[in-house]
Amino acid sequence: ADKPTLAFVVNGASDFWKAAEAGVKKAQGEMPDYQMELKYPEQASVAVQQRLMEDLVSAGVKGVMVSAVDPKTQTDGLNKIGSQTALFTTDSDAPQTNRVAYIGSSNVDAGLQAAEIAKKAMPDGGKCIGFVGLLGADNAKERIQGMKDGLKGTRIELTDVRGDDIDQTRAKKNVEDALVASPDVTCMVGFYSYNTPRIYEALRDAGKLGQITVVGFDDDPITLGGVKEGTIAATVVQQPFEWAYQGMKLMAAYLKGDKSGVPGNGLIIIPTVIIGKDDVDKYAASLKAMSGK
Amino acid sequence: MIKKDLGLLLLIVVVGIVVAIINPRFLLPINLANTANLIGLFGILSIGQAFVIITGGIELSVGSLVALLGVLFVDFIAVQDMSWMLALPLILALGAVIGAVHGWLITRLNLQPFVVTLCGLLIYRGAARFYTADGTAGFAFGQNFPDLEFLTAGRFYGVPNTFIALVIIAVVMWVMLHRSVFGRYLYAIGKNEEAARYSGIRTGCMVMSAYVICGLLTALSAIYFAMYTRSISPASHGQFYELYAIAAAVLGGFSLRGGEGSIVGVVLGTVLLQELQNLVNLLGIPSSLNFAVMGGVILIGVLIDQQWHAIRAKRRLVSAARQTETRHSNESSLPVVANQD
Amino acid sequence: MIKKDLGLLLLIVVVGIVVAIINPRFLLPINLANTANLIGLFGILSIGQAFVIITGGIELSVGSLVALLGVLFVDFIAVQDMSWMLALPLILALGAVIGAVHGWLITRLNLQPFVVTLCGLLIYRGAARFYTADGTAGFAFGQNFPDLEFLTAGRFYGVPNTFIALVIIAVVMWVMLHRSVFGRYLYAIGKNEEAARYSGIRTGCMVMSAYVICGLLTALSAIYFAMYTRSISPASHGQFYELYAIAAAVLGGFSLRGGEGSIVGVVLGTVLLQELQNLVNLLGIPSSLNFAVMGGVILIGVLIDQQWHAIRAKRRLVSAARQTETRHSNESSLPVVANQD
Amino acid sequence: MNHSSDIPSPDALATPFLSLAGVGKTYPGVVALEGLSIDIMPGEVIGLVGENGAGKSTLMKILGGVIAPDRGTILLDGAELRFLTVESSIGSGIAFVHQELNLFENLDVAANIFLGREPLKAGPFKLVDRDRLRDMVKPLLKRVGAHFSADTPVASLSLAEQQMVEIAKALSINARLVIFDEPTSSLPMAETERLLSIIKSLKADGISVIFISHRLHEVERVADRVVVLRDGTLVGTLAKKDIGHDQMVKLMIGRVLAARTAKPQRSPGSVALKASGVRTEAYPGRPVDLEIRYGEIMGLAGLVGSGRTELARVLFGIDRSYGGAILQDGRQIAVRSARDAVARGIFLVPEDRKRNGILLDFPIAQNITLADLPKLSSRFMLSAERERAAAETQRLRLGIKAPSVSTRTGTLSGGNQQKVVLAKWLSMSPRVMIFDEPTRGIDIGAKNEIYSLMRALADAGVAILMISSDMEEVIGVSDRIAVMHEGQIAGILEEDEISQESVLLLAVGKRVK
Ligand SMILES: Nc1ncnc2c1ncn2[C@@H]1O[C@H](COP(=O)(O)OP(=O)(O)OP(=O)(O)O)[C@@H](O)[C@H]1O
Ligand SMILES: Nc1ncnc2c1ncn2[C@@H]1O[C@H](COP(=O)(O)OP(=O)(O)OP(=O)(O)O)[C@@H](O)[C@H]1O
Ligand SMILES: O[C@@H]1[C@@H](O)[C@H](O)OC[C@H]1O
Ligand SMILES: [Mg+2]
Ligand SMILES: [Mg+2]
Repeated sequence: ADKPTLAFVVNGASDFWKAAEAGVKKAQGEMPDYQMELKYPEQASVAVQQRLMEDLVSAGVKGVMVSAVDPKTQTDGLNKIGSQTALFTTDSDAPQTNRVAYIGSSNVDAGLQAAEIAKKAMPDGGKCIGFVGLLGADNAKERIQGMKDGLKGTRIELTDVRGDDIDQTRAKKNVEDALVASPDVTCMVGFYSYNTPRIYEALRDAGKLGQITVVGFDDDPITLGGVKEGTIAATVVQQPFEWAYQGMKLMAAYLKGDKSGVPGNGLIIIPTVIIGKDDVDKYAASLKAMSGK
Repeated sequence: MIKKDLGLLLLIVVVGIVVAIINPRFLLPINLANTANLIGLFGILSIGQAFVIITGGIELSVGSLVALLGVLFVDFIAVQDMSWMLALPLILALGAVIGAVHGWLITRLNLQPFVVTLCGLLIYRGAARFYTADGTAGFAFGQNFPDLEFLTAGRFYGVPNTFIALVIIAVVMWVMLHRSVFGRYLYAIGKNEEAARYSGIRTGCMVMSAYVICGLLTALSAIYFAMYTRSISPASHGQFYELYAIAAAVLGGFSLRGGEGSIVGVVLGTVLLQELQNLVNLLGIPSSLNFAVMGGVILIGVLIDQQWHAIRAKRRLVSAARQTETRHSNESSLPVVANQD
Repeated sequence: MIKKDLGLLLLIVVVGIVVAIINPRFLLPINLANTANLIGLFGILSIGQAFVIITGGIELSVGSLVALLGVLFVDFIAVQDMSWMLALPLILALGAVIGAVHGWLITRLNLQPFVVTLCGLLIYRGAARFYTADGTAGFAFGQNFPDLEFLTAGRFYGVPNTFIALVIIAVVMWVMLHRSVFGRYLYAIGKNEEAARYSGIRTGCMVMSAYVICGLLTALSAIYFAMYTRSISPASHGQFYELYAIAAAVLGGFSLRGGEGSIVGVVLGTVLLQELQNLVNLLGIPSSLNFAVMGGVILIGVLIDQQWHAIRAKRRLVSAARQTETRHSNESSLPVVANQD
Repeated sequence: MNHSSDIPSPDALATPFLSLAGVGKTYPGVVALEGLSIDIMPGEVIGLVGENGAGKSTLMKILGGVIAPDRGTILLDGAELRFLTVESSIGSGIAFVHQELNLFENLDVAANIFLGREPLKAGPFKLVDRDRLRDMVKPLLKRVGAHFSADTPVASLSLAEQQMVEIAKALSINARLVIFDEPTSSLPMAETERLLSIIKSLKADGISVIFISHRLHEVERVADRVVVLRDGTLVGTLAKKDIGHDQMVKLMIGRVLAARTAKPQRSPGSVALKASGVRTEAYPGRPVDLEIRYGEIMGLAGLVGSGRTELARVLFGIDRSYGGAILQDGRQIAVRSARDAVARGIFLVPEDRKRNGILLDFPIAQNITLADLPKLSSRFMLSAERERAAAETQRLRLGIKAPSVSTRTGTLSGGNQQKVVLAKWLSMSPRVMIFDEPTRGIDIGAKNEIYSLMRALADAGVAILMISSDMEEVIGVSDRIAVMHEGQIAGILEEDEISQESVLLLAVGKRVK
């Protein structure tokens, strides 16, 4: 019964992590001599997440892969976990800690890719407004910064990003209000997985679908539907399934003493991908295959 | 009462004018309609809360219920393929039952409303998250329910149907609270439950009804909210909505001690809160200040109200004193006359 | 009172034994120390809340204050390069001042505690988010404050210093609440404020002190929390902590109507809540159920307490009936004797 | 200013230690006190009487530092007291037993008595010296004749016992002046006697007393001087030799009251309500048997805590009964809630008016109609007109003194508030009416009105049970008297057996021959 346990700790409850859950499951299937689980903190806050990890360590977990809520400043807490288990990071890195490796995307790159989508869809320039859950979160900041960098020198401008604290009602109302407040807006960016579907719905309600360029992140079904329909220009998808699947296998190997999978710089970047109209079907099929549904 | 409501209305209009001057787009029909829509959603929730507050109680589980019932509704029709004509009454009934359980715990087992509904707040959110295994409940792309969508998210001559629903509900509830025997009983219970019981009123039953009404209206607005966002992450959906509802009631003149407040007041309170949210976005105020603006305005509103009352009371006192003083000096000759008798 | 506390202690021990049997790692020193650390953090917060609840008030802004004061503290020492020996008293003073303002609004301007602190909840979180422009306040890599860290996050013979702090504070506050004149006044005010005033107690001053104590203890725990997480995203840091604190007090036998409860009770309430959180994580219960477990246990605890009282009252009644009947039959001869006199 | 003050009193040469000059207080719409002047001599017992709302409590609250006067001066030993607070008033040696009970149910008796004046342990921490506190409380409790101990929680005391705690509290202050504002309003006979002797012993110690009461006979017995207030003005002072019931009444209400011994117009009818072996929560081991007949006023007398209120609460369905049966018109009925009782025409006028009788914040009309709303509404919709009309009828019938039926009930005087409670029930054809201390704190004029109302009801065929601790009232009003002792009916006195002595004997558990 005492199989070594590996835990995948996410930063907050969101459908985004369902793919990672599938990845954990697949890895578990291939490695029955480990116990693998994915853990959601009750809230997206440092204190709650830190407590969860400490309890897991008490419960005897051997390896932790974490999407830290606020990696920059969680250094000490993460080091504490890292000193008692094999610690890996995912989703956003914490390079200053004693973590073994980071496996995930580069959020700055993802922002750059969002800029690519915008440039392609609006060769004559335009005015963008962004929407995001937690304005203060690292991944949000990096994506926004990446996009701004990518848009430098073009006639496209990201003028404002509105936050909603992961309240979907506010997320949608923010889009509605933006349409009123900035009649000249020509493009909208949904930085978090649920922002793009809210943009899609608000535009549909306002009869503006197709008139405003939508740049998306992640692969919410509505987002993918909109891309396929042509009303969303394209979306930048991350690969949480791969993070989890490859990550768990890597961690298991590492604990067995096989450190060959860890690169010298400790970074295993699983690139984000732009999914446009033509790629949707293939991508959706692969999602389905991964989740085993 | 009516004066208080007028004051609130005035505040709403003044704020509206100021915002419209700074950004005239505030008055665009589309903006008004969008805001009216949310007034509808939150207004229904707040009226439910008001019924409980009138009895001197409180219902803290509202936000979690919006999440739980929303998740169930979406799951029933989007995943379980239940007809929405069946799912809708089912969810409403569930809301009523939960309200009844709260009322039962409070009136029969004598638990404190704050405690019961605080536990509800925790339990229902947990249940909602467990139900979706911390995932999201939402519709698939292109999944459509035209009738339901018209009712919940549609417009009628440009007026959102949710707002129309609020108006209808407000009128019905106004009659119920201000013109029916039931409403009178609720006020009596809120003012002095024991005296109400000694007058032969079935106080337990009445208080229970208030919680049932709250559960019912919360369920209705949960459905509306679900159809508005069309996707629900139970970890965060509806979080703090109980505070919105309580804040609307307090702004509208309700006392948390019970026995005070009017339906017009709570609706106006909701209008003000939504106007403020709209203003933050329209005037380009940082989103982070959203809550602070709300808190600040409630505090100022309550303070003005309180000061206004205090000043009026003081003025009454001073004028009373002056009156008696003149009477006093007029009368001062009288005893002399009386003595001469 | 003491019996109630014993019941709670029993519950804590039983739950502990069950968990230890299922997962013996529960009893590992490291796990106990981790849990004790959090008991320290939340316990200090809850004792502060308890002082306010005893007066019949409530302090809802606690969670937001933990965020705001935490942000300021970290910013002062990590960014502004202030000495922590200066920043610490400064933050404590700020907490006290905020408490005093709440107390002032409540006692002098007669605003309801629920309303004042609800506005506080909204305003302080907004302020915290605005201060960091919705970013995070945290220490840079390698930024160390050995003394401060020892005091706030260190251990003494394996016992977390935060827990030691809690014990010291609890003892001081116990004396204050249960043995001093001040505490007695607070109980009196919580039960009947007007009568307390008629007894010559300066009720306004006392209630204000309760809010100041709450502000002070909240500030202290805000510093501890900040040093525990070492990073603060003001949008979510400390969210719902007011509910934790209130729940601990309610579990510990406090009545939200005021005038009831003990320091031992609130500390035990905190212990139980943290034990439950620990249990959810240790037994591999889905985290989504964390809140639900907490809510369920509070509800069950309150119910048992209520039922237990009801049963005891009934039993007392039955035994009283038996006693008086025997006494009666013994006495029945007496009047005859009296008559013969 | 008036004739009686012109007569020099024997003590005229002694200097007053406390004098009030031109003290006045105005509330919005009401002049509670016009400029009032009184001197208080050391060791003097002043009886303060006047109708409800005459301003007695207002005057005392000013002395107690609870409210501030608008005008006038207060001199203590010749020095002016300004900005009197509760603390400074106590500091000046003024002790105050308030009309409304001011106790803390969550604290024990000792804590209540010395609240605000706890003996402290040495040291800077203001810790309560609990042993000393207990020692200080014991003799006080003995002095007021309490049977409960210093560490009894006040929550478990009856109203009368609580009043004893209040008195002990006043005695605990090393006072030069003790103010009793209606201390006997819920004290039964024996305890009242004890209080009167306490007052005498205070006087013997040179302590002054102000004694406010609507029980004029008590005033007559202890007062050295009676001061009469009417509408906030001092209308007369009676020197010791002039003190008499009728003189006081005449000054209070401006006329002499006709004797109020209205006799029943009819002989009692059949048994309306019968308690058969009913057991109450306070005395579950003591079954009560009692019959009340139509057309009679059955008095219910007894000592403090003898269980009368508890019995009334069971009959009215507020408390559950712990055995036995209640029969109406010979048939057993189930009274599980006040609603059941009300539906059967059994009504209760409760002891604690402000808590159980009325809604202070409601207008008069809404209080009057509260129990009868279903009848005054059509399809559960209120009819403001019918409500108003019904309330107005009752207001005129009972002579409730108020500008209109939309006046807030809380602004009425005690007597008029009590009439509002009566009006609530009278509008809906009572069969059995239970009055629990119906004239508690009510002035003599209003008292008489209530007595005649009760008699009129009985004559109209209503069965009446009147619980009262006022000996005069029980004997003067009742047709028969049941006396309770420790939870049981010790005996029932028929009309010809009624006397003060027989009631007292039964009340203390002795048998009447
Ligand atoms: N807080 C208040 N606000 C307004 N009016 C008041 C207030 N307190 C007392 N009054 C009014 O002042 C007048 C005098 O009241 P007071 O209580 O002194 O009468 P009282 O002589 O003690 O009567 P009772 O015999 O009923 O106790 C009454 O008309 C009363 O209604
Ligand atoms: N809340 C209570 N808890 C415990 N005992 C109580 C309570 N209230 C009353 N009692 C007890 O019940 C007994 C009967 O009280 P009850 O009030 O019925 O007496 P009563 O004859 O009406 O006297 P009173 O003159 O005080 O109204 C007393 O012994 C009293 O101490
Ligand atoms: O961290 C997640 C982010 O990467 C995704 O884009 O949106 C949901 C968040 O929880
Ligand atoms: Mg009085
Ligand atoms: Mg009684």
